[in-house]
Amino acid sequence: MSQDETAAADPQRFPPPPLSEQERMVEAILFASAEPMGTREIAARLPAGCDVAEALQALRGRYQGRGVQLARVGDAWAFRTAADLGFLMQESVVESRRLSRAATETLAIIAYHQPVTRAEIEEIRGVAVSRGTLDQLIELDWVRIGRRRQTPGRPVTFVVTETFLDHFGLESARDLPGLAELRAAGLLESRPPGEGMAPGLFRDDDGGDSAAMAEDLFEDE
Amino acid sequence: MSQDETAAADPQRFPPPPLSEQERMVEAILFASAEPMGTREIAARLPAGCDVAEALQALRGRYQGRGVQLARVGDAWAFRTAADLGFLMQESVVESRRLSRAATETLAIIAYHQPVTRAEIEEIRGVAVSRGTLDQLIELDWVRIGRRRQTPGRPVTFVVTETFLDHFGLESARDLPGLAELRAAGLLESRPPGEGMAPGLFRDDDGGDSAAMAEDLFEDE
Amino acid sequence: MTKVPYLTPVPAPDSAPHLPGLAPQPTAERRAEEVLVVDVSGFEGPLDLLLTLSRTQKVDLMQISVLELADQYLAFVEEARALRIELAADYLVMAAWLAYLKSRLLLPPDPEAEGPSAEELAAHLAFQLERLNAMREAAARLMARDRLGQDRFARGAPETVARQRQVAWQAGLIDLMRAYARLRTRDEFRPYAFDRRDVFTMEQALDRVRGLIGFAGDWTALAAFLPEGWEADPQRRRSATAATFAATLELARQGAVEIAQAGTFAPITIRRRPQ
Repeated sequence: MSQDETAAADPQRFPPPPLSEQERMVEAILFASAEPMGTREIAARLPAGCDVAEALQALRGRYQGRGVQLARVGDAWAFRTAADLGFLMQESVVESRRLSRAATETLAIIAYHQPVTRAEIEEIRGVAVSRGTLDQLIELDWVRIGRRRQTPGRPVTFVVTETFLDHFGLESARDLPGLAELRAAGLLESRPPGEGMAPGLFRDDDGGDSAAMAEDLFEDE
Repeated sequence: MSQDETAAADPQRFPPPPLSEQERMVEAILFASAEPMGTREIAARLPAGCDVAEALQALRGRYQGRGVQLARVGDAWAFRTAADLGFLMQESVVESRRLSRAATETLAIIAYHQPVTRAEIEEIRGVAVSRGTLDQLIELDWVRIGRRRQTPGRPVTFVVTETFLDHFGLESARDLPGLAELRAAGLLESRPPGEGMAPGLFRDDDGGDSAAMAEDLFEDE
Repeated sequence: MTKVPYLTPVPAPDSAPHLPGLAPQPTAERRAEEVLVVDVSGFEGPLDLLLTLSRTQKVDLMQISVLELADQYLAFVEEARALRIELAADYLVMAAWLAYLKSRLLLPPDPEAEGPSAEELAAHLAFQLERLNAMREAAARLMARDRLGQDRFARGAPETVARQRQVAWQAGLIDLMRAYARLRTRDEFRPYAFDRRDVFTMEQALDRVRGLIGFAGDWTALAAFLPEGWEADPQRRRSATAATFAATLELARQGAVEIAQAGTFAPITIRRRPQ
């Protein structure tokens, strides 16, 4: 650990607090924040030499089965109430604008196929992405712009965000429900398993693109 | 307790959950509440027959010595960071303010056209860029000074920073969608809000210059 | 007969209820009422419609009969046409493609043919339907999860110790992109206003042509009626030509003039209608 080295190199420095104390500190920091906090962010608040990962592990165990749980959100952590107690908080429910069917489908396609281009979303849904769908998802901070695809035209890709993971209670995009089954069934590919080239069947503009789709999956994670 | 009476008076009612479950419930309710809550208020959320006072007592004991404490605030209860850990929370005071329109526009121009000189920003915005706007963006560490342009006067150029990319969830400034893409993805309103204009009025001049623009972008970097 | 689901003809929204005892309606009005509007808006494109139709087969999507599906779809489109319903172009494109696929599936395979076989095309269609269906189910599962703010809650009173004040300037990606788009398209969005000086209105043209037509007993080129001083500047010439032509059409409708043109793009000539 670089922190240990630093601590060793600097005899003036205080030794890090005991793990139980580190755990208390991480608990206090995460309790105070409504947003998930990254391990690096947490470490920056702690005295030098602390082992955030270990403290988090201990803390998570401590809250196992409690009314409040320590949840992992991508590379970040947050306390959230246990899902089975949601009925007690009915008064705090934030009335969210109901997403249209087009928006939920688009969101699912981005989550399961990410990084995905607009043309690929349209190919899967069989209709053009309507105005307002993508910007609604971006505004909710559930979707962001990923790397451009390295294919002709260099189209923009879309990926899901940490806020998305937090909202849907997912530790990472790999934990999407049914992801493994969908992949095994070949349904995250651009063409049926075993099919030779059926070029440009319903694809008019970016044939080459979709082949890259499956390979790219979650690459930038 | 009036709840006990009610429960007793109504033999049809379910028995209250075990105390450990009541404790979980109170924990979740207090965690999610924006305000300290009185016992009566808490009881109103719990299933009939719960003993709030006892659940609170048990919960308080559980948090004894932790980083977070169950604190009594007048007649009400709330979770609070342990007093000795207050120093960890000092940095968390952030007041968020929306960036001004001038700053947003200037930032957008720098992101899309970097490296860009001040004169170029002014040409695109059609108004002079105030010193304060650029200073603010530089202070935020969203913009920095790039290489001097090799043209007469050798003006300084402005570019966006890593911090900018981080904040806006971009992998690189090249991933920003061009005008044609913004429009195709429905991210660009075809008319300013509130102004009645035939839809698709400007659709046809879509391709030409905006496509070329996206291509040109960043080429001189 | 194939059952056609969801084809629900509804009368045009603004057609008034037919009240008994009133004078018979003019034919045009009656015909307008007969035009039916079909609620295909419930479908999100041909693929969605196909998916719905495929459900009537009550089999696993993997075992779907594409031939039967093509029949169902074509029947749907036929029905829509019989009811004089206008379907969006992409529905018709799909119909044409399915008709083609159907013929290929029924005919013996042509050994000379290049590209994917009919079976491959059918398999691809079945795959697309299955994939869309899978994404739809994934969306439903996603939405049914324990969601933040609905089933799981964040700390209701995040603690802020007001000692070190720090301002976080907020700006989202959408703000940034919109700001840029606003700047780059500012000219496009300028409210449409034109310079009246360079516009010759149809009323002006009508007045002018009415006044001059009395002299035009013989075929006279339309260009001769253009007002003076409007020929040089292209923009003014276009406006004057358009207005004058519109005015002559109006006068022809009133029976005051006749219009003739020898061929496509040939000069347009007009004359006073012989009494």
